[in-house]
Amino acid sequence: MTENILEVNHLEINFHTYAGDVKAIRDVSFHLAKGETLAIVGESGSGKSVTTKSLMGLLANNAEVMGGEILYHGEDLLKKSEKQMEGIRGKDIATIFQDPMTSLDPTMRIGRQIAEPLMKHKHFKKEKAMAQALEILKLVGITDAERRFKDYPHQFSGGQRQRIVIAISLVCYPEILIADEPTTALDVTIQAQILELMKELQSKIETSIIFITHDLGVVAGMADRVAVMYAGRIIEYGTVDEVFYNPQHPYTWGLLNSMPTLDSEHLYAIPGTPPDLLDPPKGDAFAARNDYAMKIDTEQQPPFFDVSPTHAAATWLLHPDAPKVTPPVEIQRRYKIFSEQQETKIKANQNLAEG
Amino acid sequence: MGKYLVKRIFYMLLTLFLVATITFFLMKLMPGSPYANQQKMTPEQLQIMNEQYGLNKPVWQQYLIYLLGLVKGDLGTSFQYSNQPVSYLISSRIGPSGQLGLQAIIFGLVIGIVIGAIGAINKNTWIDTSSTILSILGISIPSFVLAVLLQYYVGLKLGWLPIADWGGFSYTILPTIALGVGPLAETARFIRTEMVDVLSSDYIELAKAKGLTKFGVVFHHALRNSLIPLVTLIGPYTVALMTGSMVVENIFSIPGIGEQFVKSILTNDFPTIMGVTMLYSAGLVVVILLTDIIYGIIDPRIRLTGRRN
Amino acid sequence: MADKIDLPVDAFEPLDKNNTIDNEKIAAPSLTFVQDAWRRLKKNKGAFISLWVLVAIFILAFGSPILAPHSATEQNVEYTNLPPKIPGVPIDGLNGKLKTSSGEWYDAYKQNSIPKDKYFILGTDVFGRDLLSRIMYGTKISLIVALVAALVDLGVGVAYGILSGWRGGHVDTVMQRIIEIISSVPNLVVIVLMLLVFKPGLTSIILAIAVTGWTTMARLVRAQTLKLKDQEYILAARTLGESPMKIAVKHLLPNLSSVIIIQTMFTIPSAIFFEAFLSFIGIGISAPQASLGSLLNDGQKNFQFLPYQMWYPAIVLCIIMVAFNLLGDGLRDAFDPKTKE
Amino acid sequence: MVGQKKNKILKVRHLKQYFNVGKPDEVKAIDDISFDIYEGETFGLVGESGSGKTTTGRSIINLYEPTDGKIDFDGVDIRKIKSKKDKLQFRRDMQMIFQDPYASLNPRMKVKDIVAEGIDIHHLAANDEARAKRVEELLETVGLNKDHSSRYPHEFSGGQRQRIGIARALAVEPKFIIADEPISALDVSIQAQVVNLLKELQIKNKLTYLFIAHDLSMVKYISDRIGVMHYGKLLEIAPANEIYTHPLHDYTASLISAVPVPDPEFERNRVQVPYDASIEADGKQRRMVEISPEHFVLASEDEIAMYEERAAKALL
Amino acid sequence: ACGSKSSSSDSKELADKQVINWSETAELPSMDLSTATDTVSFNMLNNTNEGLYSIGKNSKVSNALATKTTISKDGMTYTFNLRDSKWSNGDDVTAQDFVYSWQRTVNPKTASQYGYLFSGIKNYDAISTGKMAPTTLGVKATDKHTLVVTLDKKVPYFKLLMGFPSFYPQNQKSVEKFGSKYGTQSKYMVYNGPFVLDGWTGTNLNWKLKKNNTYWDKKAVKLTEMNFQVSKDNTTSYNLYQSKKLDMTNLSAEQAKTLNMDKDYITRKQASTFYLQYNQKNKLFQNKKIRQAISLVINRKQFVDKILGDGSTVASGLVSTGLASNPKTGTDFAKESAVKMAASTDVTEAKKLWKAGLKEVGVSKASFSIMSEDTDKAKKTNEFLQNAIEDNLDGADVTLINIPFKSRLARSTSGDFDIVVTAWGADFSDPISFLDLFTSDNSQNGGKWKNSEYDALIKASKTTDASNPDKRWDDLVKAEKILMEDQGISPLYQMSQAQLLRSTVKGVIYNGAGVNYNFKGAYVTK
Ligand SMILES: Nc1ncnc2c1ncn2[C@@H]1O[C@H](COP(=O)(O)OP(=O)(O)OP(=O)(O)O)[C@@H](O)[C@H]1O
Ligand SMILES: Nc1ncnc2c1ncn2[C@@H]1O[C@H](COP(=O)(O)OP(=O)(O)OP(=O)(O)O)[C@@H](O)[C@H]1O
Ligand SMILES: [Mg+2]
Ligand SMILES: [Mg+2]
Repeated sequence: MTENILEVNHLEINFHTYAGDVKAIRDVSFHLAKGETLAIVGESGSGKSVTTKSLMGLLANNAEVMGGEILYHGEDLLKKSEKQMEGIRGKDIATIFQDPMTSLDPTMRIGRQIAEPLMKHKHFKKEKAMAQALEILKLVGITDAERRFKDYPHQFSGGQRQRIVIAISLVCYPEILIADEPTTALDVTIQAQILELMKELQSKIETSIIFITHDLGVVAGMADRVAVMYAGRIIEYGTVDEVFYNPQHPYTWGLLNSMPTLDSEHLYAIPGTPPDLLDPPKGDAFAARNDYAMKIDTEQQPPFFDVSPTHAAATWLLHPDAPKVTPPVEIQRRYKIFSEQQETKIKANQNLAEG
Repeated sequence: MGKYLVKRIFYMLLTLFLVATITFFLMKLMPGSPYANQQKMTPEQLQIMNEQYGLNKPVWQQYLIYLLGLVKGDLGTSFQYSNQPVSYLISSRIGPSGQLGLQAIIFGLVIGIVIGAIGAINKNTWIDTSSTILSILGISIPSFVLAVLLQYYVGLKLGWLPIADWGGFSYTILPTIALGVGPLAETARFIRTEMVDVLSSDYIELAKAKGLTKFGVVFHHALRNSLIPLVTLIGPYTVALMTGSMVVENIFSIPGIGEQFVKSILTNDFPTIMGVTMLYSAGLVVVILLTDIIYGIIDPRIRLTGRRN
Repeated sequence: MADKIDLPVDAFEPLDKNNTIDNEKIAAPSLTFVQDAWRRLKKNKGAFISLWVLVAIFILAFGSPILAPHSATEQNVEYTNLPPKIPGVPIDGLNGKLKTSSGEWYDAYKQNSIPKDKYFILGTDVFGRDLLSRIMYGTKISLIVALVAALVDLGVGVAYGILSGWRGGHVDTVMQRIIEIISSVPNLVVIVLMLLVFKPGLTSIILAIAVTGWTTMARLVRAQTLKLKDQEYILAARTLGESPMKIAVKHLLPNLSSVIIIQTMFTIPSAIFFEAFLSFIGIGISAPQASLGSLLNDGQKNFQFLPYQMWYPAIVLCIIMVAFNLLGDGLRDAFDPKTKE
Repeated sequence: MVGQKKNKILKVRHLKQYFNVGKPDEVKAIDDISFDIYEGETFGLVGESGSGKTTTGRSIINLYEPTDGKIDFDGVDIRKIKSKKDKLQFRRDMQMIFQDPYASLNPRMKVKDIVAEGIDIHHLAANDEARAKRVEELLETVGLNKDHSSRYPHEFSGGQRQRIGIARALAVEPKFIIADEPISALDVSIQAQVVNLLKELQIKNKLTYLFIAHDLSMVKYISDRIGVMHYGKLLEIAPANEIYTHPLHDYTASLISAVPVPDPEFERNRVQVPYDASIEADGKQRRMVEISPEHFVLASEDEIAMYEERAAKALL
Repeated sequence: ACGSKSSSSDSKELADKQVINWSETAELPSMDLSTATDTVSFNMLNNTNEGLYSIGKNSKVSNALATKTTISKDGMTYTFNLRDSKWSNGDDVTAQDFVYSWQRTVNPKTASQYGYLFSGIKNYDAISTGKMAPTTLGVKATDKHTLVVTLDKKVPYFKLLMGFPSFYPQNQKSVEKFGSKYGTQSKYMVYNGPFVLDGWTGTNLNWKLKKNNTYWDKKAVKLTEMNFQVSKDNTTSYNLYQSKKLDMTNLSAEQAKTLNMDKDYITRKQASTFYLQYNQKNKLFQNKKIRQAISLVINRKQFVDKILGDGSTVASGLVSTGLASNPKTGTDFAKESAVKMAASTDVTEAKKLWKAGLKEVGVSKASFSIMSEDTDKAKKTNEFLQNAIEDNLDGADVTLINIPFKSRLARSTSGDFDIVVTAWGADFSDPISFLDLFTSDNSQNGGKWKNSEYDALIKASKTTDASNPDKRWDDLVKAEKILMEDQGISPLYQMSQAQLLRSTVKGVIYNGAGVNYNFKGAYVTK
């Protein structure tokens, strides 16, 4: 693989609240390579946003980084001053937020909002910044961009607004784009357009994307690699094919299984609710909801077991001593696809070798 | 827009008419005559006076006469100042009150916004706490106490500024402060609350994510959005301040309208009471309309026709 | 790497499903809404201290008949205008000494040949009444004015606001116009009329404040009601067939409570203030009763000669104001479910 | 499932719901829609945000006064229900589950009082004990336990709250439930819980659902028939499978093509069908036409042939 | 008698700048002498205009525009010879100006509030009720310099009245020229007095008196300018005084108490008496013993010294001291008419009377209210009275009512009170301006105290004894004694205004009754 422009190692973040410390991020590590899209999935409250906010250095006041490092081109972002971070934000690392309806300043013309990062980071004169902003606005597919350049956010539809937000984030051609549920608030049709647009722009601008969502369908379409989060931890990661066709963690199984398919008569539902991060459970946080839970799950946190060089999952089921379990039907179906894929790949390799 | 304005103006006039009516009849409840020397006049003389001033007519007739005058822009003559038309009394007195009120509101707004913003930015730190306490103290000291203290210490003891009287700008400073501390404190508190909200909104997060400095974020994004709700508050406040404060005018010997108004109430000077009330109400309804219009201008989300909540 | 870990033999026994932790269980203790708010309030030091300060002030004020060192109304012309004297405190200003206009301190107690063992902690007023007792008494009156005014204000303002917001449409328009008109009539006019038509005194002042004071509350409650009435839980109640009256009581009121409480917290000091203003123009509380406002007004006139007569009521008023405001702020945060910290 | 003889529990005819009529900001939230719902079925209503789904639901349950049109429930025009008793009965028969699990529960009420509100209104419990017991039963039905009854809504997760909302609706033993996007605010892993619960309840309590959603995959899973809304109009109504496999209207096709599928292979090959909404505003008269059995499309006279052709092609 | 230090001036060297900065407590509302109502207006009118006489120290009447006065034998016709003098617009001041002025004032259309002072001048009563034309008023200009005034009935204090601004001349040309604006600003006014008014816009708080160069006696005027500054707050004006922005400031009671040792401290005794009026409609107050008991528990000395402390003095009766003196002996009216019992303190006696009184009325407890205005002084008075009564008289329960002046007035006139604390100030230095109050039919007699003998005496003083100063004096003294002996009212105190007056300011003439100040002869020493 190409070089990693971002590496997060053993990140731990707590929030101090009146009820106690919320252990929102518990030992999270991942990396991001140039040009790739890493999707982080997980249910609400699993710590996806906190992780990404920590990359931007924009954690809430009551947050405390308890440990770990965030290496951007080998430099620890956590050690940078506020001033230095200001230079990185919006220029090298940019974000798109979930809700386009609230992400734009309602009282500022959108042209100005797009041009702001240019004026700040590239020290462009206003006219030049505006000209470039207009270019990018056209790029994200706002029709009649010249005329609408001076409009206010409320004059745009949700999809258009999200395009504007994307324009803002891309205007400085950042190396890393963090998209925190960029389409959750949008209709499926518009969502599809936006996702298409992002993919298109990514190939043009060559940014790496961290894509956060809880919609597995979206992940399937966007990601190169996937990390699954649960209760403040990453519990499985791998390439998109590995996670979708060869999932190992029971939580991943549950997620994939609870999506309706064409012919499913009964939907699987993960029982129960996620744990309270004020007092996370001792063992595997998923144990309580896990149909395949074992005694050890309640006592000890599972380490990562490598499945392939790019794929690992933190579940005791992968322990060599663990009993073999039969995953749900849907997962078995996926396994089948995976093995077919592997076969064709091997065949292709063989062909290659032979040819 | 045109239709809307017409409708609004109609409502304004209706409000003014009702205010005029209510005040008029309320005043008829006030015991005693408006004559300064009533005590020494015989009943016959009082009778003659009432006849002269039309005060012995049936109330509804007096009311119609008053309305007619009002339509013609005639507010009658003051009883405190014989022969002085109320319109003259008001116009000659409103200047200082208006100036002071305006200065006070500007002073209050500017400082209040700064203090409030500083508090919000440093939420839940000692800076926030001290700015809160400062602003609460501001609304906790009655203006007459503050005025007396300012006059004594700054005016007399330190001799920095005139003690009282109405002259150049230097004469306005102490009364402005005495008058402006209230709005200052309220602005500060209001801005703080509002800005705390705004600062936690997504677009501020996005502005931060653009790499803007703290100052840039606050100045370009947070401030304007926090100010919008203040507009509604400021309108009526300005009217109240500009129509004079008896306390401050008394203490600093300012020829303003507020003090006249209180006096007119206490001396049954009906035309002046009515005049000032109408001035105040007119100011208020106009300002409410203006704030609605301004609101639409500074907040692009609100069209004139739209309602705000 | 993981393989090296030593694990107990039975580690991989499947968990008995019946033994698993009840995953729908809520760990936190069951707190009522009020308890939760109380907990948050306690975290806010300023508000919490203010609460206790207010409790103390209430006790002192309403207990003044018992707790006050002297009678608040009994005159003693021998003891007029004595400065504060606290035995054993040798600070000028607290030891019975007064400053002349030329700046020298003299012993006012000695000059008036007051018996050695007679002293007044906060001094006396022009009738020789103990200022401390007067302040306690005045605080009580001010608080009564404020509380009763706030209560009336609550009753009218809340009901009016709910009705206006709930009914909406023309009813709302008309009701809002009425509010506009009421606030367009300078309230001094109304108040003077009240004082003239009714018997002057506490009742009139309270009434007068109540007549004009409720509009803010009504506005706030209306705005909030407008917001709430489209909330889905209100719609749910409607789909269940709940009557509007019940909806108001069961759904609107509890959810308006924070707005109401907070506004009340701000109504109280403004009522106290307004009474003080009335005292300033001479139509406040009637003698020999005192309120903080009237004490302050008396003291203000004497400020250059007998500064203590202004400072002490002013300090008490400030403390009450600051406390109510801080508590109001604190309550706002405590009642806002969004506040997590 | 769809049978001809089935009883139409709800008939909506030419329903119009405009807001701010006569004002500059007039909104035609629903503009002349007609459809039927059969007893015991689940009718899915999909469409993009703002297309008028919620408004339809609320008009049916009589939260709004319709601008025009007729709504028959159980053979009675709901606008003609006058007597207090009948009104109450209507309120029992038809219930609603709301979209936002956070906004639909009164934050200041305990769960047991929320659930029991309907019981109290309709006097369905003889005494406090019976009431408590009924609440416990209901909570159990939706998979919560009785400890939860003395808690406040903010202590629950979204899925749990949604289940409380369902319990509240069930408390009055309705026949017909309008579920207004009951799952779109929920997490994926929780959505399934709620959907399953709704399905179970339908069988157990013989319920009819109007199920509103914008997530086509979930709608398809739960619904028997589906209606597609756009800009306040119903564009297409068909059995769930049919609409999924053979959409007739371009909008429906576009909508379906946009649904993301958790399958990377599929996603890699996905082509989105574009849709040009301007044809809806071409001013042509359109009505619901039954192109194939049970499959209706909003079509103008000249479009019918085209749709019939499409339907025929699909059959092949 | 005024106790003013300024009057006991020893002629020092004049200062270079003859300017005084004077403090006023209220605006100047009008310079139209026909409609003016307040002291500020009258003070300004008195110093910018002149009538037949001027009132000097101790209300001494001296010729001003009049050079000679002839009174007919029956005392009903006055003929005045006028001197040559000019208006500030250059016109001559003529007898016709008086005629015009007086007719204008008594014309009901003018709505003068001081018109009643003309009562006694021929036809006034009929004119004021519109039954006769103003031109029929008993005043004529027989030539440019001769003014003849005819009376209906004798007016013993007629000369004093002629020193009051209401009887000054007005320049018809100007009045008509300025129309409704006449007297509303300094520029809409003409003057014939020692000063002219300058810089008054009608509603402002600063104005000046400037020496009038067309004044006939301008030699006697030493001041070039006098600045007036309205400050309604005594603290403010005291601060201004301290910073030398003012040469005079009125003191509040508290200020007075602290500053009474100051070398600039003076008190201005006013012809104004505060007294308790009892409502005779109340059974309780029909009883003389009760009235007496109440009066006897009031320690007036303590009150004026300790509570008021502004130089106010104990009032021994209704008529204020220094107002009039016995034409023969020169004894002050107040002293001569004093009834000791009526204004002294004797708690034991009071208790006795109270008990007896209650018994006579047939009650054991008495609750009643004391009504007064809402000023500081009034409130203090009330508080003091309440304390004195409740402390000393068993079973007395006093409630206090403090209401704005206008309401108090309305209620006292309509008799809606138990006890009211009232003040009365004299317009001119004659006891009758007080004693008239308690005739049975006087509208101010809201308490309805009645005494036929009293009525008869007052009537006699106006009719049969009008031209006999001694007899008239006796009538009035007797009347007051009757009132006091019956405790028809209980006098409290005579008001004084404490002031600080810069010691360099001399020659300001002050009178407690009528117009207070005359600045004509004022000057500033070094
Ligand atoms: N400012 C804060 N104070 C306290 N707790 C916080 C704060 N911000 C986040 N948390 C907690 O941290 C945890 C992770 O939150 P995060 O926002 O990262 O979740 P998420 O995975 O992004 O969920 P969602 O899909 O809802 O956006 C949650 O339990 C949340 O309650
Ligand atoms: N009370 C109302 N007043 C004015 N306009 C309204 C009102 N309620 C709904 N609308 C408008 O009617 C249209 C349809 O709204 P509706 O809520 O029915 O859409 P929806 O399909 O449920 O959308 P979503 O998926 O966002 O819930 C929208 O444009 C909306 O703004
Ligand atoms: Mg998130
Ligand atoms: Mg909806």
